Amino acid sequence: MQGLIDRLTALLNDGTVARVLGWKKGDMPYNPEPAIFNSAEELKDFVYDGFCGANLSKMMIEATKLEGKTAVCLKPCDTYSFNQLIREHRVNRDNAYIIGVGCRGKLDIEKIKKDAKGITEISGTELDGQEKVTIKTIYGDKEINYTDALLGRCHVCKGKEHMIADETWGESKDTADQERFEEVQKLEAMTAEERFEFFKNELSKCIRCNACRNVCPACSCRKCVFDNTKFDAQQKANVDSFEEKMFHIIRAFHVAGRCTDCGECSRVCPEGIPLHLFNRKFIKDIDKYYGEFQAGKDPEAQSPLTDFTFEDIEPGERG
Amino acid sequence: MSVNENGEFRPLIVAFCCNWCSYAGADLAGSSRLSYPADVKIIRVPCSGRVNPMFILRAFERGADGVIICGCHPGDCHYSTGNYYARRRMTLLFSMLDYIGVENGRTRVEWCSAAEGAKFSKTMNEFCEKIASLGKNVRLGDLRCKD
Amino acid sequence: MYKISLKDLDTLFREIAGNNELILPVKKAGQINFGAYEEGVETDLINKSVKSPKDAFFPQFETLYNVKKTITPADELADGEEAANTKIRTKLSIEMEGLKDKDFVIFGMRACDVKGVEVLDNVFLSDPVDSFYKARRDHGIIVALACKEPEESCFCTVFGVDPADPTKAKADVATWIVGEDLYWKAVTEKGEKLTESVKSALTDADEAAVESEKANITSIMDKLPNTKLSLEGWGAGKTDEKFNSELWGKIYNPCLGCGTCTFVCPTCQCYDIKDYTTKDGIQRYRCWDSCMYSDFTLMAGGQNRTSQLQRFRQRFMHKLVYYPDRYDGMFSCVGCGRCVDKCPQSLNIVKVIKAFDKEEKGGAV
Amino acid sequence: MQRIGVFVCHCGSNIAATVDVKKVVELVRYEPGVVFADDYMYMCSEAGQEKIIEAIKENKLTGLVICSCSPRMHEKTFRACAEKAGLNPYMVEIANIREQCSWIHKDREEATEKAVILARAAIAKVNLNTPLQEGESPVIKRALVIGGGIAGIQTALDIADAGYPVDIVEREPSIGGRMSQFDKTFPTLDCASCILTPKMVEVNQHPNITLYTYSEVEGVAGYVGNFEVQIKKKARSVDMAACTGCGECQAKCPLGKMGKIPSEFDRGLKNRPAIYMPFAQAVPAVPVIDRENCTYFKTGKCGVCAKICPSKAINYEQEDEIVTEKYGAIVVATGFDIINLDKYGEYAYNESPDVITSIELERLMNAAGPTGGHLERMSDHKQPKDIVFIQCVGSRCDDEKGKPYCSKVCCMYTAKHAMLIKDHWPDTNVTVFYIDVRTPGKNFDEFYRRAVEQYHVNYIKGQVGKVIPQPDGSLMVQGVDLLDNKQIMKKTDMVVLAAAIEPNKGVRKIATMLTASIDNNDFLTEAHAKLRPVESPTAGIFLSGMAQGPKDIPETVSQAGAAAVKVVGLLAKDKLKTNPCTAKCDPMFCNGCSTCANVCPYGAITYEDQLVRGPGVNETRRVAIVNNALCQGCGACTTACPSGAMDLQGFSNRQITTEVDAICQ
Repeated sequence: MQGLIDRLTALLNDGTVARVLGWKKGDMPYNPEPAIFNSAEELKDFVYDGFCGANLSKMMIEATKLEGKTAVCLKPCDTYSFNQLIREHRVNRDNAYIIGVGCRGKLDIEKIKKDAKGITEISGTELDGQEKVTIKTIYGDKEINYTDALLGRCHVCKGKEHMIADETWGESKDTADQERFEEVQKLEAMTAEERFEFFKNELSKCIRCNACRNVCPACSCRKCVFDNTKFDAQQKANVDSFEEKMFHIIRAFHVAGRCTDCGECSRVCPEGIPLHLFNRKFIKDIDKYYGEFQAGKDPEAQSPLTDFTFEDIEPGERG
Repeated sequence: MSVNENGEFRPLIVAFCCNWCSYAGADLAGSSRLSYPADVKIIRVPCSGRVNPMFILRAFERGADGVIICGCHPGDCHYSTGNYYARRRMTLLFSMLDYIGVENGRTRVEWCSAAEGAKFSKTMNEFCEKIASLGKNVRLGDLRCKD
Repeated sequence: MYKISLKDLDTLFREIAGNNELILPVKKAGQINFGAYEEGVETDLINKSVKSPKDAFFPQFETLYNVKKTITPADELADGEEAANTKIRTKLSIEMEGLKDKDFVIFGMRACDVKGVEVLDNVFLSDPVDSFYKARRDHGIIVALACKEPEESCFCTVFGVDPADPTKAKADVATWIVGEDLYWKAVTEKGEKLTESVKSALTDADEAAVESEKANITSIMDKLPNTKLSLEGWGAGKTDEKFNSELWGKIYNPCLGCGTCTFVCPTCQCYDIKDYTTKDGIQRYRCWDSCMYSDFTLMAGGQNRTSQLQRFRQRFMHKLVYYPDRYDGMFSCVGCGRCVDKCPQSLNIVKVIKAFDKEEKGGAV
Repeated sequence: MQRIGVFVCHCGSNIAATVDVKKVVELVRYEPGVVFADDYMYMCSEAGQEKIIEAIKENKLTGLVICSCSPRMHEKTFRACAEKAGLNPYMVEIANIREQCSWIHKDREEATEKAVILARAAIAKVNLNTPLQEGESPVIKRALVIGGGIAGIQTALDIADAGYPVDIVEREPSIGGRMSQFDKTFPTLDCASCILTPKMVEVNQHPNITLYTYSEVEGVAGYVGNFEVQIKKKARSVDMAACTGCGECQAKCPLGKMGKIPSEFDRGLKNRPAIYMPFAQAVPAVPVIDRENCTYFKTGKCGVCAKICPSKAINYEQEDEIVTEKYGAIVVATGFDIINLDKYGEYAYNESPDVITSIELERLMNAAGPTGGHLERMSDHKQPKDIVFIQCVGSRCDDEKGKPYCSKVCCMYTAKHAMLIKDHWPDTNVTVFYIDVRTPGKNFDEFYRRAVEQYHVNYIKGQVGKVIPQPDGSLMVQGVDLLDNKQIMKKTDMVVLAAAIEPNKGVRKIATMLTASIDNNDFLTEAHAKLRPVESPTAGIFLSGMAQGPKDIPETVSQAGAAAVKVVGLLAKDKLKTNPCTAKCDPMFCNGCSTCANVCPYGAITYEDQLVRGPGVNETRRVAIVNNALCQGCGACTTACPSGAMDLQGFSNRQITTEVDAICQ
């Protein structure tokens, strides 16, 4: 990590960049927050470890509006989001200096907390850290395999390549050990009643906090249609019925063909709703009906929903 | 949805028809006196590409039991490409509705030209039958839309 | 003081649910939230619920009243009334939504959550009284539970809450988990009445066992990182000083503007009132709102708070300055730590307090 | 708040017989915004319109809902009526309670209930209507005719004579089309080329007409009054200005003698050289080099034509050229072809050279044709003594093999052929197998009766099941005589098939480029089958000739003239009113993401950096700008826009959702 800080300091000092967008040490061992560092002095609080799961590309929408370049630390999967934002003219590439930071998968604190309460210290989560993470708590010490504490999304890692970067730092690891569409397929194999029960159960937890939407790099609308008075779609009723479904279906639909499957929605959901299952279903369908497509891989590629062929499948047909 | 005095279920069906082909097809069905159930209520839109998935979900939310989108045949769109986009959008939306456990068949897309009054009527008759067999839409309705 | 074996808790719940509606921490789809008791439901009395139990008194969504439009049939018109005159024939009637009129029990609230209800009381029970809230408060019986395993995000002691002794909070019944038993102590008259109705499931117990548990909890709290938080500089009368601080500009940035902190919070009390059009009128309902949302208190002209910085500041100023200003210095944070756990960007009230503390002590932030 | 007037039409008994009109009036009165409701026998009549105007003035109405027939019928009428009373015409909505209600429902109660709901939806929508202003766009005073057959020629001549410049794009090296292949025409038996050739020459010499032969339409952009068309002039390899049309090159082309390249014009009955004019009277009289077959282009050797050309007109280096031209109107006159007969193996068309199509017979009987006008069998060049004509080959067909429609001209040309054969070679035995003989048209039935009565052509009502080539070179025709109810086995020398007509294959591509709709059989669709038969539903596109449906020459010429008049009517205007129901972007919500531009079929959306100011906003943003003249109001952009920044005037998101709500309540 010191190497990264040194490099960032150099970039700030030689004027290549005016500021750095990265992560700042939290007040607990596992809660670093995304932050902007304006000086080498401020960088002393910079941190990059297994808990830096946040995808910083969306914050670049505002950061690249500022004077001068902003250096941003992007993990391989974050770079897909950044490319997609370039495609949609939402970030100014010229004002961005991308450090492709290495990644060996990011940790899910909820998984760690499952059997570790009262945490006081966690070690071994750095990029070059150990296979095992050691957790000290007031109730006793614990140990967990790094790979067992990974975020769900890391099990379907898109690979260790950065899709865009001005320079890279650190080694990456492809942490995929699951079939990307396994969960979707499992649901598809259920009966309609079972699927309905599953989603009802999950979505009944939704508290309409909008964290999924606000963190999503594809949900980059200046004002969401659900906040748009002109559309008359504003709702925050949370009546344990249709509202959440409508919100989540439309949200997934709006990002269909644009969602890079970064998994931020599921990571931030306070109720642990597997929201990526909506997006991944669309991705699976798009792949199947219109040919494989990975949003953010190529900023020039036409999104499948703004494209067509004469021979497209008819709605309702199951290929 | 309503239930008539015989206790028979009468579905509420919203049909989005593009102005150029299917709305004209509906007119032709009318002038040819080719009947279909009064359960079908048509909303005129310029093009099937104008149909936002939000309109469809809104209809279900407010109590519709079935939603059908009619447009020009692929290749015949008055605006040349609108129905191609509609086709992709609806393919994905319908698949999603199926995925979250909504009964297959509550939604449908049919391409119907201005000359196909008979097809329009036949389609609506079939769709009404289908929805009647599926019964009331409970999975997509807002609980506040009770009768 | 009574007790019941943890193994037999279901008997107790069934007993309570037999007489009253029972709300308790339920684990559903992997998450703990307060919910209605049902046969076979999975409960969790050790871990913190995602949302606070404030829904029991102040639900996220509730109907206030319905407006219905009726039209007088032409043949029922009085003499001289013209059939074409739509005005005289249209009648609007308002149907109030019924108030809560049955007792219900909310089991497993923590001391912080009970303190949260106190915060809500100040707002909703002072003039003008919120009749919906009051009816729920009148009929709600709070069975509080001492914290078995406080977590590192907990900092209730900072706000004078004693997680070890719910009798100090405004609970009707206080309970503790000690060993394999749940200890039960009625605190109020309502609590006595409830105890009476479930007595068959309980056995007499000695208070001593609870004392050691209390000491144990207190010592755990002592070890937790956030319980030493200093509230110096916050509270009534600090509006100008804090509002104008430049520090807000430095710390708000990662805030997503989502409502997670607001909606998991036991003390946030803001709501929005909206209309839903029905077949023959409208349904007026209220639902929680969040000061973090861009359309919070949005006026036709596009105001009020237009930037996330302003919204971010509002939330913490409200908790730590405006509320104390209004209610005798009482903070409207109870230190439950839910926002600390759930903020997607790892921002939270603790970090805010620490940042100000550090700055005031001269350190860089 | 709007002040809405609702007017419910009885349409005589068309609506009132099934819908309780009075009850509808009674119920809609209470809808939000409604201040006036009334019914009338015929709302569209002058008296009905007067009633509306009066009500607008008296009640200070700001919006109208007319419950009547389809908006496709009278929306314009009622908008004009509103305008007369000083109301913006776009404050009018129609509830279609005739075509979509009274005409299809029998139960009075049910129909009334539905009429009320449809009215309610329209009222809810009008509540959100805003006055819209029509824009104006200039008209480019030049027309394009696609296709240089008799339809295109006549249309172009009529437009040109009216004083407007017109361009003809013809795919083949010469104009003339199918008619130039014909021998005689029915029912007067004029020589086809005698009447066509002067017109072709006139086209070539007309100062207002520009010819693009051996050219194709490559791309079309724009809209009525302002089309921009790309025309590909295929490389002719001959300098049109230099060539004198002497024909030396054709005569000397070594491939001409080798007989390897079948002549398209002679339907393969004759061969042609690699450099060729399709026929002697070709216009322009300039040959083209068929590069696919030319030895020079294949091997780089030969070059005979260039060597012998006295005017040095041969240019092997010539390249395809794209010409971009602007037009106010476009006429599609792409004509027809006959169907491929591969599926009709029973008639042995592919097996025997003596089974031919009618159009091949035209060539065989044409004095300028492959046999110099001598009717002979292609197998042994002997004159046939017995000829069988088979009608409806692929026409009026129920199955997938053929076409469902009647090709319309076959009965008449077969009578013509039979008569001409009997006239030239009276001892020839001519038999016609037919399903029905259809002769509606001036002097048509008289013509057919002459064939039967005067020339004794043997007409048999019945179909032919099989044609079997015999070892002796003759053909065995197996058929039925339905009138005598007997099987027929007939030996003959030649069989002529009246193959079904179909639209030219290229029309599909052209229709897509023009966004003109085509029907299931690829014929272009009219804006209205009866009332607007020469216009496409797409504004500015007109139809001429067989591209719209089967028709004979007199009909084609009449339609060509009609299309020309429509074009002239359009070009005579200086400006056109544009549809105000266009998309509009709200810069406060726009992300500038370009998604809308990606789906816009008209290229109407561009982006601009704009200073956006509002509560808490003061910055320069990349936002979408809609060009109102280009936008046609399809709304594809509005659905693609995730934030709802893009909306469609007249069909706004809120208007449609409110209709949904009104229907679903």
